Amino acid sequence: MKMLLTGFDLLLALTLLWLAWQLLRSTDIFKAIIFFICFGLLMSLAWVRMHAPDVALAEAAIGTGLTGPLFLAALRRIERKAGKNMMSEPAGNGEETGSRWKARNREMSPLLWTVTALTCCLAGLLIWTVLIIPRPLPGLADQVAGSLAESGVNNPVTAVLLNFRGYDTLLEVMVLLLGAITVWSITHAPFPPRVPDTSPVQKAAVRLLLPLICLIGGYLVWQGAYQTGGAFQGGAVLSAALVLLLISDFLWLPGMRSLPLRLGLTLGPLVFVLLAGFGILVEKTLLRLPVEYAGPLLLFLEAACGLSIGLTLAAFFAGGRPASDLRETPYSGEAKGKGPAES
Amino acid sequence: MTTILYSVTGLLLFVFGLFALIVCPHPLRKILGGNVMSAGIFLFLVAASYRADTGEIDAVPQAMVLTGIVVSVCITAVALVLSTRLQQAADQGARRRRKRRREEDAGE
Amino acid sequence: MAFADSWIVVPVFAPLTAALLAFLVRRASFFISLAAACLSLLAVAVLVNRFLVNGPAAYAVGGWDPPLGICLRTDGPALIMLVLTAVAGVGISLYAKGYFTLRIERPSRVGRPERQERFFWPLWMLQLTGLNGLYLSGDIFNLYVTLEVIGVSAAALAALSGKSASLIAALRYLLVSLLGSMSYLLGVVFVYKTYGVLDLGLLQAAAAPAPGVIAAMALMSVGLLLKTAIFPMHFWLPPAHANALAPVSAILSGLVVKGSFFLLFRLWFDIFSPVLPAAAFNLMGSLGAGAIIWGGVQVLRQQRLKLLIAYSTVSQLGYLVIAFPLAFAGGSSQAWSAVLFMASGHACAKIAMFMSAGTIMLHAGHDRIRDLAGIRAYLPVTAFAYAAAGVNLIGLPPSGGFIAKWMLLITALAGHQWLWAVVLLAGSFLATAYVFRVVAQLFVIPPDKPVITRRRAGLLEWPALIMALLSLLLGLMAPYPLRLLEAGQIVRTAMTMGGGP
Amino acid sequence: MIHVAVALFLLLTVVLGMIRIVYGPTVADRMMAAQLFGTSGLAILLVLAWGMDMPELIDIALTFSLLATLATMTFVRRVWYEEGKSDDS
Repeated sequence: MKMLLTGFDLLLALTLLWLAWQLLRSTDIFKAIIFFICFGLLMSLAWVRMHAPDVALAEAAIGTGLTGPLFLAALRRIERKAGKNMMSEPAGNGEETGSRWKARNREMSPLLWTVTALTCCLAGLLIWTVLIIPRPLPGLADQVAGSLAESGVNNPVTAVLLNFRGYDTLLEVMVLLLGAITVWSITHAPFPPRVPDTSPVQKAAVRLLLPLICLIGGYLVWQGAYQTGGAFQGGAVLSAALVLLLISDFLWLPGMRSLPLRLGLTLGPLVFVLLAGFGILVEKTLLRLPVEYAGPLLLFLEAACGLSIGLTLAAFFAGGRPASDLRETPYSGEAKGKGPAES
Repeated sequence: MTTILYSVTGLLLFVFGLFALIVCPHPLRKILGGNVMSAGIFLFLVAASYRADTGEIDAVPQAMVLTGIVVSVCITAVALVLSTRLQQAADQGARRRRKRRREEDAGE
Repeated sequence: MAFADSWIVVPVFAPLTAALLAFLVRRASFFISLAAACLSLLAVAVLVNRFLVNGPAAYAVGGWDPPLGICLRTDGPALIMLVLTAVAGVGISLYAKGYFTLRIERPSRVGRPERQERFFWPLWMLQLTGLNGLYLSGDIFNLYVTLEVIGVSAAALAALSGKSASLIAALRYLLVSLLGSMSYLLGVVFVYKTYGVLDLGLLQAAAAPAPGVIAAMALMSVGLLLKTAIFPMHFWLPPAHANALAPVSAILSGLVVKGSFFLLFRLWFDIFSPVLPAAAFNLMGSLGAGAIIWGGVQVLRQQRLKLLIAYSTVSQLGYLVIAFPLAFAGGSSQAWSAVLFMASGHACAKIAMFMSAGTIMLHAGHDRIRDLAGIRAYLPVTAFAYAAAGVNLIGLPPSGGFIAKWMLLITALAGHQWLWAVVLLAGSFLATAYVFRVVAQLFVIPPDKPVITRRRAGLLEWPALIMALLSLLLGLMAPYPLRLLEAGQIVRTAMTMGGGP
Repeated sequence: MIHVAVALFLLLTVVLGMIRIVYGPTVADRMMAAQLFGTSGLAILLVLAWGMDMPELIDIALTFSLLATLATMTFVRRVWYEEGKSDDS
C-alpha cells in the first residue's frame, strides 16, 4: 500500500516535471499549450494527493478549464499569419513564423549559458534549504479549527477565505475586476463573423450543456459553505457557460450593451464593500459579521461574487470591451466582418 | 517523504518557469512560464504545510493558494490580451507600410 | 473598538469604492475620483492626528486578531508615505483632468482621448487602493495581494496610451512585475514554513536566525528590487515610464516604485534586521552606488525629455538603497529618516517633472530637448516648476533632497564610510549636469522660433508647481515628518503584538 | 490497496498517451490525446474518491468533464475551424 502510493506520487511528480520541461522546450507553441492543459490536469491530481480538494477543484475549473481555452484563443489571434502551416506538422521550427517574435538561433550563447547555470544554482540552493528546514510547524490549523464555529460556515477553507481573511479576498476580487477593466481598456472584443456558421451539432451541444453547467456552477457556489466549492470555483464553472456562448458566435453577442455588463462585473465587489461597511455600522469593525447571521450573509456574498467572477472570467475570454462600448459599433467600419481599426 | 517529494517538485517547477520567463522570446511561452512558476510555488506552499503522519490540514495555505490561482489567471489574461493587441498593432503597421509601398510604386 | 478607529480603513476603501463607481458611472468618474482622493487626504490627516496623540494603532480586520486574521497598522514611516500618496493623489487627479480635457479638445484621433480618460480613472483609483493598502497592511500575504493590485494596475496604466511602444513596454512591465511578485511570494512561503505566522508584528517578535530565513529574505528582496527597478534590474523602467501618458508617468515614477521600495525597507529594518549579515547590507549599498553612477551617466545621454526624466528616476532610486549600509553601520535612525525624506522629496519632484514634461509635450507636440529652447516665454509656470523640482534632485537647500543627502553624508562621514560619501557627492554632480542641461534649454530665449500656441491650462500648470514647491519646501517642514518618525521609533523598540478590539 | 494499484495503472496509461502529443503529427491528434488524458484523469479521480473516501472528488471529476468541452470547442472553433476560411485580416 505504502509503496504503491509512493510509486504513484513519484510517477506523478516525474510526469509533472517532464511535462513542464516539454511545455517550455517544445518548438511548437500549440503543442506547448496542449502540454499545459495536461499539466493542469496532473496538478489537480497532485492537489488531491495533498488533501486539498478545494484547490484541486479551483485548478480543474480555473487553472485548466479556463486558462487552456484562453491560451488557445490567444494563440489563434497572435499566430494568424502562421496559421497556414498549423494543420500539418510545422517544418523545423514553426514556432515563430510570421509573428513578430522571430526564432532566435538555437545555439547556446554565453548569456544563455550563464542564465542556465544561475537557475541550476538557484534550484540547488532552494532544494538544499528545504531539506535542512526542520519539520513543518503546525501553522495556523489550530486557530482555524478553534474559530470555525463563529465563522458561519463549515468548510475551513471557505471560512478562512471569506471570514478570517476576508480582506485578502476582497482585494483579490478587486484584482479580478482590475483585470477586466484592463482588458477592456486595451482593446475591443474581436467581432464575430456577420453570418456565423455555427454547425447544428455545436448548437445542440451548447443547448444541452448550458443549463447543466449553470446548475453545477450554482451548486458549487452553494456547496462552498459545507464542503469543497465556493465562489471562485462556482464562478469559474458559470463562466464556462458564457464562454460556450461566446465560442458559438451568437448574433446578439456583438450588440451587447456595456452598462449591464459593467453592473454584473461590479456586483460582487460592491456587495463585498457594502458588507464591509455594514460591519463598521453594526459591529464597529470592518468586515466583521454578526455571528448569528454570518452563514446567510456569507452565502449571499458568495452568490454575488460567483456571478461577478463568472462574468469576469468570461470577459477575459472575450478579450476586450464589448463592441457597443463608447460609441463603437460592430459593422460600421470596414467591410467583411472586420472591426473598425483601433488606434 | 511525500512532503519532501512534492516540495522539491514545486521548487523545480518554479525554476523551470523562471528559466522560460527569462529566456524564451515568444510572449505566449513567457506567460506559460509564469503559470508554471506560480503552480510550482503553490505546490510547494501546500506541500510544505501538509503533514502526512497526522493528516492534519492547514486551511490557511489552501486559501492562499486559491487567492494565488485567481490572481495568476487574471495576470495571464491581461498579458494574453496585451500580446494580442501588440500583434494587431504590428500587423496594422505592416499593412500600412505595404500599402504605402504599393502607392509609391504606382506613383512611379 | 470604537467607531473612530475605523478611520484607518478609509485610505483603502475610499479609492476602492471610487474605482467601482467610476467604472459604473463614467460621466461622473472625475468627480468621484477627486472626492475619493480628498477623502483619503482627510482620513490620513485624522490618522496622523490620532497617531500623535495615541501612538501607533493596530486594527484587526473582521475582528480576527493575528495570527488568524489580518491587521492594519499605522506607524511613522507608513504615515509619511500615506501623507505623500494622499497629497500626490489629489494633485495628480487635478492634473489628469486638465490633461485629458486639453487632449479631448484637440483630438489626434476621434474618441481615443475620451476612451483613455474613462479607463484612466478606475485604474488610477485602484492603483491608489493598492498603494494605501500596502502602506497600511501588516500581513505578508496581504502585502503580496496589494503588490499584485499595484503591479497590474500600473501595467494597465502604462498601456493606456495605446501606442506600439507603450504596449511593448507595458507587456514587459507586467511580466517583470509578475516575476517580482512570484519571487516575493516564494519568499513568503519560506517565511511561513519557518515561523508558521504571516503577521509582521509576530514575525518581528519571532525573528531569529533559522535556515529558511536567508533564502526567504533573498527571494523577497530580489523580487522587490526588481519591482523597484534598482540597478541592474532597472531595464524595464525607462521605456514603460517614458512612453506612458503624462499623468501616468507621474504616477509610475513618483508613487508606484516607492510602494515596493517601502515594503523592502520595512522587511529589512523592521522585521529581519537581526538575522541579516552585514555583507547583505553592503551588497545593497553597492547596488545603490551602481544605480547612482550608471543611471546618472545614462541620463546625460538622453535626447528626449521624458526618457531623461525616467532615467533620472533610475539614478535617484539608488540613493534609497545606498542608505541601507549606512543605517546598518550607523545604527542611528538618521539614515532611515533620510530614506523617507528622499522617497517623499523625489516623489514630489518627479511628479512635478513629468507633469511639466507632459504640459510641454502637449503644447510643443514633441519632447526633443534640442528644440525646446525658450519654452519659458510661453509656459513660465511650467518651466519654473521643472526648475524647482530639479533643485530637489540636485539636493540644494532647502529642498527635501538636500536634507536627505545631508543626513546620509553625515552618517557616512561619521561611520568613516568614505566610499559611499564619494558616491553620494558624485551623484549630486551628475544630477546638477542633467538638470541644468534641460533648465538651460528651457530658459534660453531663441531669436526666431515658431511660436507655440498657449492655451488655457491652469489645471496643467498649477498642480505641477505645487508639487514642485512641496518638494522644494520639504526641507523647511522637516521637523514635522521627523516628529512622526521619532514617535514611531519609541514604539518600534517596544511594539506590542495584536492590539485587536 | 486495489484502488491505488488501479490509479497507478491509469496514470501509466496517461504517460503512455503522451506519445501522441509528442509525435503529433497533426494538431488534431494532439488535441484528441489531451482529451483522452482528461478522461483517464477523471477515472483516476473517481477511483481515488472511492478509495480514499473523499466524495468531494466526484465534484472535481464532474467539473473536469464539463469543462473539457470548453477546450475542445475552443480548439474546433478558433484553431481548427477558421483554418479553412480565407484569412486576410
